[in-house]
Amino acid sequence: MIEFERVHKTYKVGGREITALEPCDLQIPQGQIFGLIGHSGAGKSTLLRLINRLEEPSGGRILVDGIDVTALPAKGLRQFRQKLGMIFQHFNLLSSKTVADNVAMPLKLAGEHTAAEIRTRVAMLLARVGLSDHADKYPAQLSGGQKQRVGIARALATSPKILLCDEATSALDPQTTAQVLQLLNELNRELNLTIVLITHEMDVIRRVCDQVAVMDAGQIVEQGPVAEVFLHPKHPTTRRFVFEAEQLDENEMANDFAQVQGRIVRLTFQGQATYAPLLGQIARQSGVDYSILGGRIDHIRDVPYGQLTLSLVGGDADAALAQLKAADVTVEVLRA
Amino acid sequence: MIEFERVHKTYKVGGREITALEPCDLQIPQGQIFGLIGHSGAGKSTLLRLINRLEEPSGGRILVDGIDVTALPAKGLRQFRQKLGMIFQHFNLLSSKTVADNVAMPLKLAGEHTAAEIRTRVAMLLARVGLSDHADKYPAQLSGGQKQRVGIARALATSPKILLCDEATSALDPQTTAQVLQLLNELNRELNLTIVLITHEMDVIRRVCDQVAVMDAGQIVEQGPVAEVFLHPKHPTTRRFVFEAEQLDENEMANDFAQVQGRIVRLTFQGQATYAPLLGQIARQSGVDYSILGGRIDHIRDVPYGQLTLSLVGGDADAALAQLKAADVTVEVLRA
Amino acid sequence: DSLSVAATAVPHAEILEFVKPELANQGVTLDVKVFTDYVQPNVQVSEKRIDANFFQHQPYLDNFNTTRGTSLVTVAGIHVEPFGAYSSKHTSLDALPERAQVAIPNDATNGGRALLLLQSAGLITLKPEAGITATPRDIAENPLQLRIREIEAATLPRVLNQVDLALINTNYALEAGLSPRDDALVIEGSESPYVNILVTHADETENPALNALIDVLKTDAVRDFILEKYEGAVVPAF
Amino acid sequence: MNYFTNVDWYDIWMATLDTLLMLGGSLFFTVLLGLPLGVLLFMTGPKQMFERKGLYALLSFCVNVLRSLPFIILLIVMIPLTLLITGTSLGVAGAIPPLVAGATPFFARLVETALREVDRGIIEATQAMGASTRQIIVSALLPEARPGIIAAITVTAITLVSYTAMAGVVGAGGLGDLAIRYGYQRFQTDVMLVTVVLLLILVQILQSLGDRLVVHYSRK
Amino acid sequence: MNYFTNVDWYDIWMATLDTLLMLGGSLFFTVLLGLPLGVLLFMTGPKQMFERKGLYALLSFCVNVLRSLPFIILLIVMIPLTLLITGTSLGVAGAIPPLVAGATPFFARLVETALREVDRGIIEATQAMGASTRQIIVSALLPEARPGIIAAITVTAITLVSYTAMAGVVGAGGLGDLAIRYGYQRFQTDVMLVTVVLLLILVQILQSLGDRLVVHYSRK
Ligand SMILES: Nc1ncnc2c1ncn2[C@@H]1O[C@H](COP(=O)(O)OP(=O)(O)OP(=O)(O)O)[C@@H](O)[C@H]1O
Ligand SMILES: Nc1ncnc2c1ncn2[C@@H]1O[C@H](COP(=O)(O)OP(=O)(O)OP(=O)(O)O)[C@@H](O)[C@H]1O
Ligand code: MET
Ligand SMILES: [Mg+2]
Ligand SMILES: [Mg+2]
Repeated sequence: MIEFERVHKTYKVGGREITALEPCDLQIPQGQIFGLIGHSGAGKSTLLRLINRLEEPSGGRILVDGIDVTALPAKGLRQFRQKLGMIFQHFNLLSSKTVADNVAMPLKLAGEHTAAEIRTRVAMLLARVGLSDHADKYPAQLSGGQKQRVGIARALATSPKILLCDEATSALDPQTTAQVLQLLNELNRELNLTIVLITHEMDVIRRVCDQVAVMDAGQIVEQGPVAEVFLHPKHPTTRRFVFEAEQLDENEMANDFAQVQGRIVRLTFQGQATYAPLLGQIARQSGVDYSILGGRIDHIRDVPYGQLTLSLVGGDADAALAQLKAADVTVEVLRA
Repeated sequence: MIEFERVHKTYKVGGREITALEPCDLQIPQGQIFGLIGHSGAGKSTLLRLINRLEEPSGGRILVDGIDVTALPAKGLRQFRQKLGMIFQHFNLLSSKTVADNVAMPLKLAGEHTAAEIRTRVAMLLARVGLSDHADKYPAQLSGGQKQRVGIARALATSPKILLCDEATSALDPQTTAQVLQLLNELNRELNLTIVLITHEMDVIRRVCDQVAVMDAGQIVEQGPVAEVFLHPKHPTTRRFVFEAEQLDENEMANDFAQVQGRIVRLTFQGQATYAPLLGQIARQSGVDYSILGGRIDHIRDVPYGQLTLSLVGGDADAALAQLKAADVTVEVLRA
Repeated sequence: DSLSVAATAVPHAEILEFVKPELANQGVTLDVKVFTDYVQPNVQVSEKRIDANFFQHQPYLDNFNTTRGTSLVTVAGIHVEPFGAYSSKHTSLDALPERAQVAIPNDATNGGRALLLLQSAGLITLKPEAGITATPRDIAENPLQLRIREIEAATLPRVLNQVDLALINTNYALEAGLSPRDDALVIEGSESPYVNILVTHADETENPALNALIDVLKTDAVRDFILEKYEGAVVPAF
Repeated sequence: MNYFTNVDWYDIWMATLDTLLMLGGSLFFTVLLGLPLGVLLFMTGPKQMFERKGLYALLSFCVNVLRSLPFIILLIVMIPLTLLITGTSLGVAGAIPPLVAGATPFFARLVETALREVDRGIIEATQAMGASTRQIIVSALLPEARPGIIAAITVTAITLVSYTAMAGVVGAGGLGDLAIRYGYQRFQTDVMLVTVVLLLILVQILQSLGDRLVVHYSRK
Repeated sequence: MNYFTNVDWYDIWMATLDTLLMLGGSLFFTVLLGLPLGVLLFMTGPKQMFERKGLYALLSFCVNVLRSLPFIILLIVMIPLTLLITGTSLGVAGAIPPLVAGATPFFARLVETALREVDRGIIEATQAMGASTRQIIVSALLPEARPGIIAAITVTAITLVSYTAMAGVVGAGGLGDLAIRYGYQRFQTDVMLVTVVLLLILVQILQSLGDRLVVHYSRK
């Protein structure tokens, strides 16, 4: 359990004070995968770096499993940090060490493993991130994504209790991203690992996160279970955010749909309703003709969901919508 | 027009030779936005860096507008490079210069502008990437996405003819990404700017690219118009790639759909067919019940497309599929 | 028996090396320790880490004993290294113009000695209390308003053509190809008070090995060696 | 003042001036010559941008020649050249050329080291803008290496201060020379103390000035 | 051989040995003492990890004291200490302590500068692993700064070579002393030439060894 109590952070630039994080309260339960999204410069990295005190808070308390991290003395802080893994936005690999030595580093620092144990574990980790062939290269000889995977392997080396990920998959192609997410998912389930994860890829949130918090200008403006926040966003920032991710820019949409006839509605299905053969039935029963203008059918973690924008022409549109609502589908009318 | 003729690149690591790019032929027409995707370590950055000769090719020729870049003497190379802009995967900002000075740098180097002109242009560029407030900060004081935007503004400063982007939006949130892409799109249209763009975000390819090339293990394995490559991928790597991006892992899908009844088909709509009210009509006429199991309706650049996986139960499924095919919908049967 | 003696390379160490075989015949092993500096040899002997030294003249020793409170004693005077004034611009001291530039050694021993030589040549007068370590500050009268410039002794021959007059140790003059007999405008005689001496700690004067050394040094063989080897730059004083 | 019977404050003052003159003059020319030399060493060095084995070997050799000469020998060997440059090989003016000759290669090596630390990506970015070699040096390399170069100047300045002590060989005077001639050779401990304290103050000022500038220009 | 009438090759050989002994001995201890001192200066320095204004000022002052003393004065002032350490203040053994005292603060400053160039992100990553201060130094700072530190050792070694020339003051001999005694004081150009060439060879070897190691350990 990670708890923030009125934590805030300001930087001094020249004479001015810049607030990177407004006073913030937050709870991240043990064993959750917690997503953090928000605009560039919103304060996500700052929040993450406060957890392991790479950044000293300007005020407030941070509790992890009941221990006040902000009050830890040097030694306690070291021990606390050994239980955390961190993946950095800029990788921060040691340029003087090979890939294998970079991954071995936290194990060597912990000093609880024999050389042979370390070798085995490093080999296993490198295999998991697909870098077995690159073990003896130096970071400067790697591609961007390869560097990032070294960072991931390194963060996982000591089997931490909490994993802090700052855009851990931003340099990875979709397939490698999927592998890494699967790895995180497994670790989360098997070891009850708590993961705090910053990302700009909404897919990543959808696939692995339990909860998500949305940040804007140093504040957490919305927070909740992923399906809730993504399918029924409340705060304007969240709405813009989620829509942009879905490429549903509302203005653009209005333009696009100018030449489309009829009513326009957005349907949100969740859970089993998603796979129910509702649309066909409605077409037959109410006689409406519909085109799908946009949307997607997908999963949020393991739960299927669908969000479709339809135009309805002819037939008994009201009856059709009533029938959908009865089947637990959320209906928003975008154009009446 | 950028042309690669049997260009290849090998690195020496220890004693071994590592091939980053196999002999490669490629044409990128003037004024195109050309996407480059592929797994981590596939050789994308290497290919891009060959264009402005940051990497010397191990063999082959690279022609840009008919000029053999690989044969350019130092001075010619400088002049050629001044017409190119480049956004780096790792930003590569000068830590000793402020944001404004970083952006001003290519203008100052070109030496064709007065101080006042430079100031105005820098202010304009910073405004466009949303960093006006951060002009006097140093890169170390910026968030990851802010650094990336400085890199973007810098690359655009001299109004280049060709823009090389190495994951130019990977550190940006979806909304900022959209703004940057819109900017690129405008520049492409207004100034006939050629853009070569590496990305891991398939959305980026879909939104702005004309063509896309898929790389695997140092080779370009597939190349063509985006809609073609994305909707009808041929090479196994491309298929895996595009499906992963659509979260359509074929194995996973097979599992998911085990409890779903009936036939399973994947329909691909393109252009106006996408918005035609086909599905409703078919439901009525052939009497099939269908559930949408997954998929999305979206744009590729400006052309709408849709790709839906349906299960068909009851009714005259064959007639329904025939009708769809007649309406120019591509039908793949995933389970008969 | 063995005897260690600290010495300056030239001529002291060379003279000692010359007598080494003879001493060996008498059963004394001579260990010559070469120093470039003028302080350490005395310090070492006064702390009894070295038996004796051979590099300095009496005025220097007297000064050292007073300022450092040591009680080193002279056991033999061996030779004089006369000091001369040279010029590449003027043929006699009388030709020196006003405000002429005069270079003298910048070390404590030779600087004072050079000033004393200038005084004895009638060019300047020093304050009476200025001893052998006189410095340009101690000049009482300077009728020609000579501009005195202090420069490292071994550099003087090398900058001779840049000054009107340079006061140079004979050994340096000789090694630089000057001929003390012909070129010097004025030179100290062998009656000079600057006889180089063999010095030891007050407790060591009875050391038989040391006395053997003294005897061997004051022989005709050594006299001939000095006269022949140094061609007048070093003059025997026994 | 009772304790400082041997101290002639006017002499001390003149020696301080001489030291400052020698330091200022030689530091100026050392930086003026050593910076380009260091840049050239870096650029032509192994695995660098303009790797030129032959030129690097030549430059490196010249630097090594100057560095292997004991300073006194350098002073003497340079007399003809010094005469040519300043018209005299004596005094402060005569000391500056050999001081510069002694410190320049040393400073150039430090500059070379500082430049090696500049991120390759930044050099690449500058190259990609079509910068000329001169522009890469002026607009990217030097600004990025600035804290390192300032630290190198600080170290060189302080090294020069201790070199000036040897400038007495050509009669240049200065605090170090006073310390040696009066403090050491004439056993005037009070003079030694005063000169050493003044030297220390000078060194402290140089070091903290350097430190402050380094911190000020460190942007990472 | 006709041209080298004054050259006693046995003397030259002994002087070479003396120089190598002094260099080896003093370089070893300089690195041994200077490296931790440099690390301490860096760590406690302004805006650094363990910023301690007072301690930094104290260390910096001590370093500055040693650096502001002219080397000859240092040689002399140190004699009691040297006696305590090596039992003699004469010869090679007597020269090593003052050489170390002269070079250590200088080397420490270079180490401090080299460490300042280490990327902060890397230090942060190491801190985030829960590394102790000692571990941060040993596992991250020193390996990352290795090329810079090797370059610093090279510069220091060559500086020590020229310092050894002054060790004649305590009768330590060596090539530089030979050059001064015969070449400078006795105008024997041939001896000077031979010794200087030998010094140059030594410096060349040190420099190219250093260069090679720097390139070998540069991974950026
Ligand atoms: N300097 C180098 N020395 C050795 N190998 C290198 C070097 N640079 C790149 N490589 C290798 O070449 C291959 C291609 O690298 P490149 O950077 O082009 O990949 P990429 O497609 O851009 O990957 P990513 O998406 O991860 O950035 C990789 O396997 C990488 O390890
Ligand atoms: N050292 C610093 N000095 C001054 N301002 C800083 C510093 N570090 C961060 N900031 C500012 O604090 C704000 C929050 O930065 P942070 O890195 O937390 O953003 P972020 O949400 O991680 O953004 P991104 O998605 O772009 O990485 C930004 O406006 C940034 O400019
Ligand atoms: N050998 C020197 C001379 O006779 C003696 C100097 S006294 C330390 O001039
Ligand atoms: Mg961030
Ligand atoms: Mg890449």
